[in-house]
Amino acid sequence: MDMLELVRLNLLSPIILAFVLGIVATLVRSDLKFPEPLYTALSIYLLLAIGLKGGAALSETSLAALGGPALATLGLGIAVPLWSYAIVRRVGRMSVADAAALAAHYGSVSVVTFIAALSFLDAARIGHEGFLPTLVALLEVPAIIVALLLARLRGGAGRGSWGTVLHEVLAGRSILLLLGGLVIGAASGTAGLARVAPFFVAPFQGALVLFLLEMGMVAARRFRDLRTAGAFLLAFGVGMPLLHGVLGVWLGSVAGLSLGGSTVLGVMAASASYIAAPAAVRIALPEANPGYYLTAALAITFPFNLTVGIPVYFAVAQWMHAGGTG
Amino acid sequence: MDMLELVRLNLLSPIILAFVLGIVATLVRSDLKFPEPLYTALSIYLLLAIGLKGGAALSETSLAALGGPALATLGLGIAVPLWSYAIVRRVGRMSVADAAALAAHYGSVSVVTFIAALSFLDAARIGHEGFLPTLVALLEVPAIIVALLLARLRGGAGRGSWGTVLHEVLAGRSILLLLGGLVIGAASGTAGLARVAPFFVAPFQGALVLFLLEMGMVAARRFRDLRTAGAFLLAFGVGMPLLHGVLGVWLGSVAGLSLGGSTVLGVMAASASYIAAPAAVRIALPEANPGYYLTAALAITFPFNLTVGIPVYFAVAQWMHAGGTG
Amino acid sequence: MDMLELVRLNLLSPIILAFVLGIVATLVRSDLKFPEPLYTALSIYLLLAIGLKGGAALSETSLAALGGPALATLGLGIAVPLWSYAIVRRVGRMSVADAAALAAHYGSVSVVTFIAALSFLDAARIGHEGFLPTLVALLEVPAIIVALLLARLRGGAGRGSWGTVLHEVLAGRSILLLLGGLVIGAASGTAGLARVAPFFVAPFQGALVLFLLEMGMVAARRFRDLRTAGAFLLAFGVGMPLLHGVLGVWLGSVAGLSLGGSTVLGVMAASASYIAAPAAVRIALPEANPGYYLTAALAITFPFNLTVGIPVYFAVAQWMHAGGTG
Amino acid sequence: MITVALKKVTIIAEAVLEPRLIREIRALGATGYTVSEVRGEGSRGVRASDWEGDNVKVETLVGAGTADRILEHVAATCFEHYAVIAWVTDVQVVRGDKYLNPSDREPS
Amino acid sequence: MITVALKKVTIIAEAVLEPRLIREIRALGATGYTVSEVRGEGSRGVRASDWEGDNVKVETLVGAGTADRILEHVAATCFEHYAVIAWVTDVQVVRGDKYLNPSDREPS
Amino acid sequence: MITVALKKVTIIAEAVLEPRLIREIRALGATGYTVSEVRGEGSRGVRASDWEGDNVKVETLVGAGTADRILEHVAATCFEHYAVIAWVTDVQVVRGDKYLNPSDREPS
Ligand SMILES: Nc1ncnc2c1ncn2[C@@H]1O[C@H](COP(=O)(O)O)[C@@H](O)[C@H]1O
Ligand SMILES: Nc1ncnc2c1ncn2[C@@H]1O[C@H](COP(=O)(O)O)[C@@H](O)[C@H]1O
Ligand SMILES: Nc1ncnc2c1ncn2[C@@H]1O[C@H](COP(=O)(O)O)[C@@H](O)[C@H]1O
Ligand code: NA
Ligand code: NA
Ligand code: NA
Repeated sequence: MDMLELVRLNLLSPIILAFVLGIVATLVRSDLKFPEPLYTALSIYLLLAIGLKGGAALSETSLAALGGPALATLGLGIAVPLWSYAIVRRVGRMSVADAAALAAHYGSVSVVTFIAALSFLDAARIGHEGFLPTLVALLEVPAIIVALLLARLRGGAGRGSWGTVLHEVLAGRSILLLLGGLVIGAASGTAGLARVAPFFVAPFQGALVLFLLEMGMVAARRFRDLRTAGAFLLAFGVGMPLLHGVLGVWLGSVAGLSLGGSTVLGVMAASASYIAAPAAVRIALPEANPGYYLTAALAITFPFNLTVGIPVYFAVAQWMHAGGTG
Repeated sequence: MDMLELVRLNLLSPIILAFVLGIVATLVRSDLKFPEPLYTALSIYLLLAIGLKGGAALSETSLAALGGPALATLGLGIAVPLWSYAIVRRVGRMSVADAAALAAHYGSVSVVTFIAALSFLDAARIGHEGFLPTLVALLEVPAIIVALLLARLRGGAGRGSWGTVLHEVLAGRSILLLLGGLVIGAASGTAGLARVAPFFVAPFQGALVLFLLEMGMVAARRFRDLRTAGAFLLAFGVGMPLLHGVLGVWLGSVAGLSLGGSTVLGVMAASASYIAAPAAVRIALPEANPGYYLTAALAITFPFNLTVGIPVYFAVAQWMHAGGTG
Repeated sequence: MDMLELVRLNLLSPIILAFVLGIVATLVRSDLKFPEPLYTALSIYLLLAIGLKGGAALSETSLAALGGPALATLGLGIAVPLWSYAIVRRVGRMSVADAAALAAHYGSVSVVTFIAALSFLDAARIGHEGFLPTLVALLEVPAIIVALLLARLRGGAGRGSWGTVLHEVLAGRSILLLLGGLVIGAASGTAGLARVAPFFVAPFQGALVLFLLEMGMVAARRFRDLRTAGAFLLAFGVGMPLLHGVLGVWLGSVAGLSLGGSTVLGVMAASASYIAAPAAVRIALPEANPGYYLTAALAITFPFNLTVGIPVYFAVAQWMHAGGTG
Repeated sequence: MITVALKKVTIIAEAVLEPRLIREIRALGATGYTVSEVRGEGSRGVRASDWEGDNVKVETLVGAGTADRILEHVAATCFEHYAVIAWVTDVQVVRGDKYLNPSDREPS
Repeated sequence: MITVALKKVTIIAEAVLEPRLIREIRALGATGYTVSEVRGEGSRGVRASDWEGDNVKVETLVGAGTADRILEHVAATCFEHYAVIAWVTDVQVVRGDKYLNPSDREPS
Repeated sequence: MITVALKKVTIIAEAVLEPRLIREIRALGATGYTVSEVRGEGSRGVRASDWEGDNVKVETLVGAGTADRILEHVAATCFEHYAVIAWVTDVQVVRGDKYLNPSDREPS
């Protein structure tokens, strides 16, 4: 498949169209509102489902196969925030707190973007390693800690003991559900997963449609902040994912991941967290402006990855894997 | 199948029984309460699901086949509110605002009644055109606009610029989700639908059971208003659906719809809106009494159509289609 | 299968692991919170689903087969609160109100424990009678009435006319949904159930995972009350289920239930209500301390039955059925 | 704007008490009430139920006499065994006389 | 703690009115508002819709002049046809001057 | 009805602050608190998160001294970086003395 066909395939998938519908709903000021409990219920469901599937796959994976990719993931989690911080400080000329905040978001990972990548691969009938959700759990936390450390070292962090902050990140609901799902999936194995599959596996894509409808509304509500965000943030929000996406794909290939797996690692690196990171940053770095970090992660990078990024990283992966299935 | 058998088949379906259970719950003053977010979640789900299915069907329909039925539907949407208004004014001797309000409700369509009709046909193993949800989208809006126009012309409309009112109707969540679903379904086609079918298609009937349980409770809470509603409203709430149902079935047959399709157009015409219309009317016609229009739509016409109306319109359609499957 | 293998099979099932995850979430003070509407939605779903399945089975059961087990169940519902009351008064030396409250809880039944037992049997591939949910409906109410009567006779009941109390119990949402589901299931039969099965049957186990995650959090929030509960309550919360479990299994076998059915009757007898009973007791016996009855039912007996009790009662049933499938 | 001085009685209580409280405050002369779901903690560690959506806040605008009767009643019947807190605030109500019942009107 | 005496205007209304109320109170000079979902009963038996999440409570902290304008406006445009109740409470607000608009500042 | 005059401190803040606020107001002497979910808009366009259930309203009934300490603390630690508004209302509380802590009792 050529690039355009890939983009088309992606754009016409129900989940992307639902995301667009959510944007439209906000732009036409529809009275459509997602009750907050529905949003929370869907996010609990998605995180747990991803964990369960990954865990069941893990129960059949040799730890050896996991080693390389896990190291690559941890490396990304530590290195990405370092240069992200430097770029925001030097090029963007933003404050220490804002730079650290952006570094935390772009070094961590967006679970929904990850899921969208799996969904894209499924539609294109490209296989991938079952243990990838484990990598998500590995990538979520380190960047946040590195970025907050950076802020402390540079004198930009105002409040919160390390204990509070670590607790916030490690006991946060997204890590808890993802890890919890992984453990449950690994412990109860594929037989256990089979029993809950009609709830956690089969309807997953459809539930994702609802979730992305809401995500579209949330992202669109941030669009008006784009005006004040400035050119640097726009460039950052598109440029960093491209950089990290290619890097992630490359690292994945080197670490022995398949075509699909490398694509996903690229997507993970390219994505910016908007669940774990914002909560931690808001508590530990209150002087950082959410108008920058949330807007960049949610209104720029997330839609970019969802629509254009995922097929691009896949094309890069195809190219690196020297003609994969294309 | 004869009439009685049809009614029995309908009354013993899980969704109708759930509706009755909801009524019972209210009458025995049970502490069963549907959390509002659950109601909203279910209605988002039902509207989107109907749209997606209709859209996927649309992607395989020639526009020619849609033309006749679409015209018939639009015709109903414009004509029904005109005579409904006249009847309420002349026979019912109600105020301009109340007449226009009732006209808006009975000219528009109840999505849940529509869904119940599809469900009835499924149980009776009668096929129907896949594009019917498109007709629902077409029928929802015109009557509301015609009725509000009538009220303005007769000096009965108090408040709200046309802009606000049109916006309320066109960007209202039921139209947005229905149309949005249609577009997503049409764009992603049957392949796209297949991916989300385990969420939006297979569990649909069951979700409807939950929804009708809540509808039963809501309708029953209006029952005490029936005493003050008076004989005219009772007659109107049963007579209009019968009139519109037969008319709809006939128009559908003339426009080339199948036995199932004509039945559904009859049900659509017979049904009274209680989502889009009440919201618009409450804003644009505050002097109209919700104790009349909501009670008629919800506590009289909705239960009537659900239990007796649907099989009756089907029997009429069988008769018109000269011995259909009976 | 030997005892240890049974316990292991049970402990590694996704629902038990989810319960443990919920406990962990509370203990590490995670910010994971279940929105209250999600909890309510899941409990409506589970009760209705259980009722529907039981009702459909009932439509194919001869009343004769139901007679013995129904009598056994009613007997448990009347006798269990009597001796529970006596034990709490004599051995525990608690007040009349507290004794009656505990009697109401342990004489009634926990629907979730019942469901977990069915799930255990499914995993172990042991069949059971389809009408068991009917027995749950029979067991839920009598004990509450007996216990409140006891309290009145002993002068311990403060408030609430009998009318209010009976209404609270009989029109409570758990009885209404269970009975309602049974009637709908029985009236629409297996054909009706088949239409809603992709919603109410297939995803059931998965929905249960979510529910038990929340139950784990709720139970763990009560753990700190354990310190004040004292040794008697601990012994009561473990001893009574064992006693009632063995008794229930035995009664079930005598009444002609299968290996699976006897196990389930044992689990029902062993379980302590924490939905219907607490609500009724709080209204009718305000002087009873929820720190005793809720803590015992929720933080002691429920986890005990879920993890250890169910396999134990099954082993007892195997032994009584003289070598069953083991 | 001409307003009427009324009392706003606020009662926060376990959700299980809601139907009873509403019945009783209406019987004591309130012409209406507003309820919302809240959660909280106080002196009582134990809670009646973890499922009843925690606490409810019941607010009612009434005349001074009715306010007094409601508070007396709540204090007498709820404080001992239930988790309840109740207070009064002075408020100025638009078209406030429609929320007064006859007994409130006389004394003033 | 130095606080500023302001008025808290509370409006409880059918949910369908929310967008309009918010638009109008901002136009009348409120610098902010807070909304929550409530339910209730009053003199009006009938309700506009059973789906709109019942009622909303809109609260806004404003100067006395703005409070008056808001109440006048609500009384004039909402009371006849909608289920609405509105009142004012005296409050002491931290850094309260930032919630005053110019018109409120002048008279004091 | 004999009631005690207390202060009701109301704080509306981003939901992310809830655990911290509750910890701190208890440490400053409040014997209890009530929380509800609200949403709103103020001077700050940007919001910390669109997922945290918007804002929370924290209410606590306390003596005048405690009220002052809480407001001082909130003003000093939250106003600069967070979306927060806080105010005090005079209320009459049934059995109000149980909500006073020793420091509130002395001065009176
Ligand atoms: N000082 C207080 N301020 C605000 N709300 C309180 C206070 N004390 C108790 N409450 C509320 O009243 C409920 C019952 O309190 P209690 O009876 O003290 O356990 C709590 O759950 C809180 O919602
Ligand atoms: N006396 C009252 N006290 C508190 N809230 C009231 C009172 N009367 C009315 N309400 C609220 O205002 C809404 C509309 O009242 P009404 O216009 O009287 O039907 C009700 O649904 C209640 O939420
Ligand atoms: N004048 C006001 N009246 C009522 N609530 C307000 C007002 N201003 C701000 N708020 C509330 O306080 C929150 C934070 O306000 P701000 O810090 O001004 O953005 C808002 O989201 C509102 O919920
Ligand atoms: Na990343
Ligand atoms: Na119609
Ligand atoms: Na029992």
